[in-house]
Amino acid sequence: MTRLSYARAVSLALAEAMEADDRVFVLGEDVAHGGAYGATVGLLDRFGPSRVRDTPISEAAIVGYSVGASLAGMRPVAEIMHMDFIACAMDQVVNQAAKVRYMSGGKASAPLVIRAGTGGWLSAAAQHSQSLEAWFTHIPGIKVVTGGTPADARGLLLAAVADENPVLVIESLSLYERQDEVPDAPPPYRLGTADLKRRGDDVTIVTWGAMVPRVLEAADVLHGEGVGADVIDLLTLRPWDADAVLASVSRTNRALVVHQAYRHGGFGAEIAATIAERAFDQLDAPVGRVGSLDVPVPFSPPLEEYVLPTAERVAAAVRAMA
Amino acid sequence: MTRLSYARAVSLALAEAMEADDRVFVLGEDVAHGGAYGATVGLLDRFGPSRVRDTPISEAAIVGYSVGASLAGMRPVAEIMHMDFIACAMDQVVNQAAKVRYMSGGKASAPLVIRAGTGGWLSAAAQHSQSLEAWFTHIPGIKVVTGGTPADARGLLLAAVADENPVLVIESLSLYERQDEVPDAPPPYRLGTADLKRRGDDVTIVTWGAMVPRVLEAADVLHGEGVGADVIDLLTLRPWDADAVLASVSRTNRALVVHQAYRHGGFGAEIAATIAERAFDQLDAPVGRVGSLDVPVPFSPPLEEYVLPTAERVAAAVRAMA
Amino acid sequence: MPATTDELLRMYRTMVLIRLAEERLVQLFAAGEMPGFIHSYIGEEATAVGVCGALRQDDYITSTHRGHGHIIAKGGDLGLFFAELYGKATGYCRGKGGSMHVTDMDLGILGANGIVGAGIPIAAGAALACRMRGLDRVAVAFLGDGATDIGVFHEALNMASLWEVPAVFVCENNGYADFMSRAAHQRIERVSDRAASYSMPGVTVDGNDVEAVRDAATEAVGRARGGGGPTLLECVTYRWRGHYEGDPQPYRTSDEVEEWKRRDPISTTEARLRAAGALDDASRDGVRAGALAEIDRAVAAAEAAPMPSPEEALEDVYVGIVEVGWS
Amino acid sequence: MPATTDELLRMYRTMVLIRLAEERLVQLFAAGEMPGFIHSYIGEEATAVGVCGALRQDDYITSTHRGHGHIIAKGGDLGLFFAELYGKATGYCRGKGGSMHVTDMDLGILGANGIVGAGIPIAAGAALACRMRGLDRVAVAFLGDGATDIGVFHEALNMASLWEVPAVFVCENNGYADFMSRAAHQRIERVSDRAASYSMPGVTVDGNDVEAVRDAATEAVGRARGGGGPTLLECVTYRWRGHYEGDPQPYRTSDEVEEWKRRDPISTTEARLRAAGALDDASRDGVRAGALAEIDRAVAAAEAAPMPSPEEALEDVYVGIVEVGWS
Ligand SMILES: Cc1ncc(C[n+]2csc(CCOP(=O)(O)OP(=O)(O)O)c2C)c(N)n1
Ligand SMILES: Cc1ncc(C[n+]2csc(CCOP(=O)(O)OP(=O)(O)O)c2C)c(N)n1
Ligand SMILES: [Mg+2]
Ligand SMILES: [Mg+2]
Repeated sequence: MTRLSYARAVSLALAEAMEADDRVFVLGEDVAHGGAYGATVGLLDRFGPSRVRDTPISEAAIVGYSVGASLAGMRPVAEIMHMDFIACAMDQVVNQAAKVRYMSGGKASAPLVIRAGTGGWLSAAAQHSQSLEAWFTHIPGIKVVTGGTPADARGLLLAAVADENPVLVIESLSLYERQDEVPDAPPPYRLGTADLKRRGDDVTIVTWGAMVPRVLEAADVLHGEGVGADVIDLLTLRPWDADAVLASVSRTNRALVVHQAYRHGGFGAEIAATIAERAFDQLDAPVGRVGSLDVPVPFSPPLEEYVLPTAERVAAAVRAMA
Repeated sequence: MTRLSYARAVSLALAEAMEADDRVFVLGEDVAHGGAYGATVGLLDRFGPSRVRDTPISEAAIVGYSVGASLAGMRPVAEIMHMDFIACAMDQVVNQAAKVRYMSGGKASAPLVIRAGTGGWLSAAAQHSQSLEAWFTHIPGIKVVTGGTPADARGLLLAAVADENPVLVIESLSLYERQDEVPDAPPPYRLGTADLKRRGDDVTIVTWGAMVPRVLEAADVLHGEGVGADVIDLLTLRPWDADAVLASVSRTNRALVVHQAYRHGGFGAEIAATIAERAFDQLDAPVGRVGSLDVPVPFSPPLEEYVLPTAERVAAAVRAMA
Repeated sequence: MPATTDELLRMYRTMVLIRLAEERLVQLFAAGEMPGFIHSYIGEEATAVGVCGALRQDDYITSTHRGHGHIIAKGGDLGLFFAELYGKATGYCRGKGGSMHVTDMDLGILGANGIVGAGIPIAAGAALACRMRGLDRVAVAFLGDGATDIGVFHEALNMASLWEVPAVFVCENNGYADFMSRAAHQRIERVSDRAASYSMPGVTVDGNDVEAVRDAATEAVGRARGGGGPTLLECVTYRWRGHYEGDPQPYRTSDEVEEWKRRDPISTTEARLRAAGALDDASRDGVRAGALAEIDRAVAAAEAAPMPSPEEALEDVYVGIVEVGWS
Repeated sequence: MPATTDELLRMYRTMVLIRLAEERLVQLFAAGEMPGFIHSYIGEEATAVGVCGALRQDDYITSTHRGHGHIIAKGGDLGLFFAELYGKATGYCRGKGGSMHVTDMDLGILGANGIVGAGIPIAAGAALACRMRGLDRVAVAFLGDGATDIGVFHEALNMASLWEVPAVFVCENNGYADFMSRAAHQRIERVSDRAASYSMPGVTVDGNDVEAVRDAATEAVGRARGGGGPTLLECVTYRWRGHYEGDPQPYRTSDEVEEWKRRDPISTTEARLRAAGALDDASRDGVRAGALAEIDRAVAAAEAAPMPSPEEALEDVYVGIVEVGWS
């Protein structure tokens, strides 16, 4: 075990992946300089400029080159500095990477990884704070993963690089400096498998990404109040582990979905609708959802703090279900 | 009343809007030539090249110019030929148009309209057949509307142009040739208000766009089987008329949401989750959802027919809820 | 190195094959046999054939919505091709792609594209991969004049020049983007002038002259293969038919079309071969008959082939996952 | 028409105001008073001031992430500006926008932008609107050298040339895009050479010479206003500080920075004014003291102003709708 920050866990995974497989290379704005948020520190020195490529400000081409390189035998790992900027590359992500295999009848595949720094609590306002996973969980052909701890960030990224499909890896910028234990040997992660982060019998809380530590905090508080929560960290959002969620709900009979993204139309809606449909007879209360308010993310800290979900609001939502 | 095709109803609305307000102009690929699917036929002759502007193949600039022109006092109506191509303009739609008002603290607003030809049943394969409304219903700051009949297409488009906010108008390409009655005088449409297209007491079917005629067909069949369906055409997807839906469900105690988009992570999930949450005690059965299968839209007709939802599948889903 | 007569003859044969295959497609489409859209390549054959004449089988291409010529010129299998356009299970893409998505990884055909311009960074990325893998392959992106207006064209060429990837960007300037003439969508004399924005060589060539195309492509491909970086190669040509089959074409005169038909790339080549004594009426008829026979076989096989069964729609989304269908 | 001494003096004052306001911001940021990111404009003052010196109040601009200089040069209110950067309720955007989104519709400031290049089509669209409305206003898009690599730059300029919109695209070439030197992100001698791709005039000027910028901008603005279409105007300058406050800048040498500091746009202007007898030590000190007093007032007011109440977050999403908050 070593204590590493989330950002350092990401660079560790990148180095491990590049070490293990010559075909892996990274590209993106400033990645050769360590990345705007430090996730690629040390890679240039270790792997050289051919495999650690700074790009112009050209998100569509960053992803487009990755598609082409993956079709031609490489394993690109592209960095999108803020997930909001992926809006500039949507065609390449959704209409190309996610569809090339299908459109070709299985002839081609594009094993590429896109890493996107995501989310708020940066006082960076509406164009630098969004969690847009719902755009991609809606799209067949791409996988979506996100870790809420350094260890998960590392394990998922390694699994994403090893996967034969395009994978979007969402990294929470607000967690980048957070330190935690990371095992020495990279443990195997299976995409599509959720992780039960905490066990409790009264409610199932399904969450991911930046909300994981906040939900665990809320679960602590609830525990003190005599309410036990299963905290399921989905880890993979597409395909998501419905079995794990439903198994838990069949025990707790209550469910809450929590994500940082706008609550309205967020991926939580899919999970809530699925639980409500498939666990219909088991539910003692409506499935709750906590996410950002239905407004763009504002700049000023008190506004942003109000708009984004907090541990307190998660706890309050659980209490309201009692 | 006049009988008009959906496409002709759209060009009628455009002409009415341009006639009523000098600030309204249209831009997009081939719009001066009547549009790739004929929705802007006649406008060039009537309003001239300054107000009917062919553009290069530049979706991001089409929307970006619309944002700028709307900020500076015009009322642009941009055409995106196939909704799939809006992927090329996502930044301008989502990070600019939808956010400029908020980021400016209410100082600026962008009253623009984006019309997007949408959906499958064209044998046009995975990049020309998607219904991507869920990308936009997730984003605060933009409105989203879609009509399933010529009359609604016209009324909604007029209301969209008159609205002070950016509005995405989704038009179903598979309905373009469909003819139906259109009233002579444009009736007032209020964005955010759903339309009860058919009344029945056994189940509430919530739908929109290309599925409206298909759902009505299913409702006919069900009626013959003794099952009465409320068919609610949402018309506006953002903000959506939850009150109308919940009022209906409180009467029918059963609900099904139907859309052409991929079922997984579609906007139907938001509606289903909302019903399941807010009508928890009233539901006699889980809220059902029918949408496209979780695969890209294939080219070959038997494949496409299998993947997209049909009237028959809607009827089957209702029967399964009994 | 100019083309030998043998090469020219080979290119001629391919052009004829494309032309006749396209003519057959047009007929089949008009007869309602083909689902979806068809964008005809007729009139532009010299570009695809000249460019592919400069390529090896292991070189890569990305094609466009108007891609049939590229596929055939790169060596595509006519049977798989027709079957795909019919939406048959035996087609190149098992019926999932259709006209706009033909893919053949064995021939380096990384797919056509329904999104204008989207294949440009994909080809460039493949070129980058070749360089990183130490392979001396090159990648060609075919693109239309209209595609040179879309953002990703600019991004891709800027990055290509920066990284000196072994790519050739072949712009088929056929004078129109949809219904818009070139003057209506860009104000620039030569498309190839845009190369200067990236300090990249920009070359314009008569896209109806298969030898000229082949020579210019050979130079650009050679430069790319040798590490000399990318080229923007503009081939000036013309599409004889509408943007899509069924396009009423009010936006141009039949005089203009006739004028270009007089510059038919196939007749031009035929004349040269005749002058060189490499073609006469009989051998010309033989070439056509051979092509027609191949097309007949392909069409017959395609017609006889089964449609995919609905559940096949559930495959090929992911490696390792089959989706759930309607129960 | 070259600038009069009076105009030069006015521009000098504005440059000094920008410099001192930015210096204050840097201090406040270092002291932890400012939320978010700050991208300093120090060293580039002549570009904003020279360009805005050629504009009328009713002309439009779109600004960038490095936009403070544009706002002040266009006449922005320093009090509203500082209050916004503090995230206060009294700020330009009620605390919702911050450093990257200052907007003042009365001054034609259509907003800054957190997305590189996104303001380019927005300015061009505003220019189109002016023309359609029969107003003789122009619109300026400020953009960095890095922004000339992103797709929408290309799309916007192509369309601008086609439609002859009254826009000026002002590229502030400060030698870097984030940590990447210009040679690392584009292979082209002058940014303005990219104008040729659109048959648009491309002009390069010393961006640290406020008179030269003002003259070139006057010409471009005059052309636009008179119906002569758009211009790409490159102003070559340099950012003295890091990409953002806190950037350790391993990617460049302090020699390089010092070299550029010797070409300080403010000192240059000062020297010219002194030579023209329009400035001496006393009046120079007066200019600085005046600017500092204005800044002091603005900062004091901003500090004293209230933070927005949380529920204000629910307003300004739509015209006519207030969102629902946490219950
Ligand atoms: C991003 C995008 N926008 C619009 C379209 C619709 N469209 C298909 S082909 C075409 C014209 C392409 O013109 P050009 O690149 O010159 O190719 P050509 O058809 O002339 O071969 C357009 C606008 C599209 N497929 N993709
Ligand atoms: C689309 C997009 N990609 C990346 C970024 C991150 N980013 C912010 S500023 C910047 C560099 C911009 O360089 P340039 O345009 O030269 O402006 P400068 O900072 O030098 O003034 C980058 C990459 C962004 N904001 N938007
Ligand atoms: Mg063309
Ligand atoms: Mg710069």
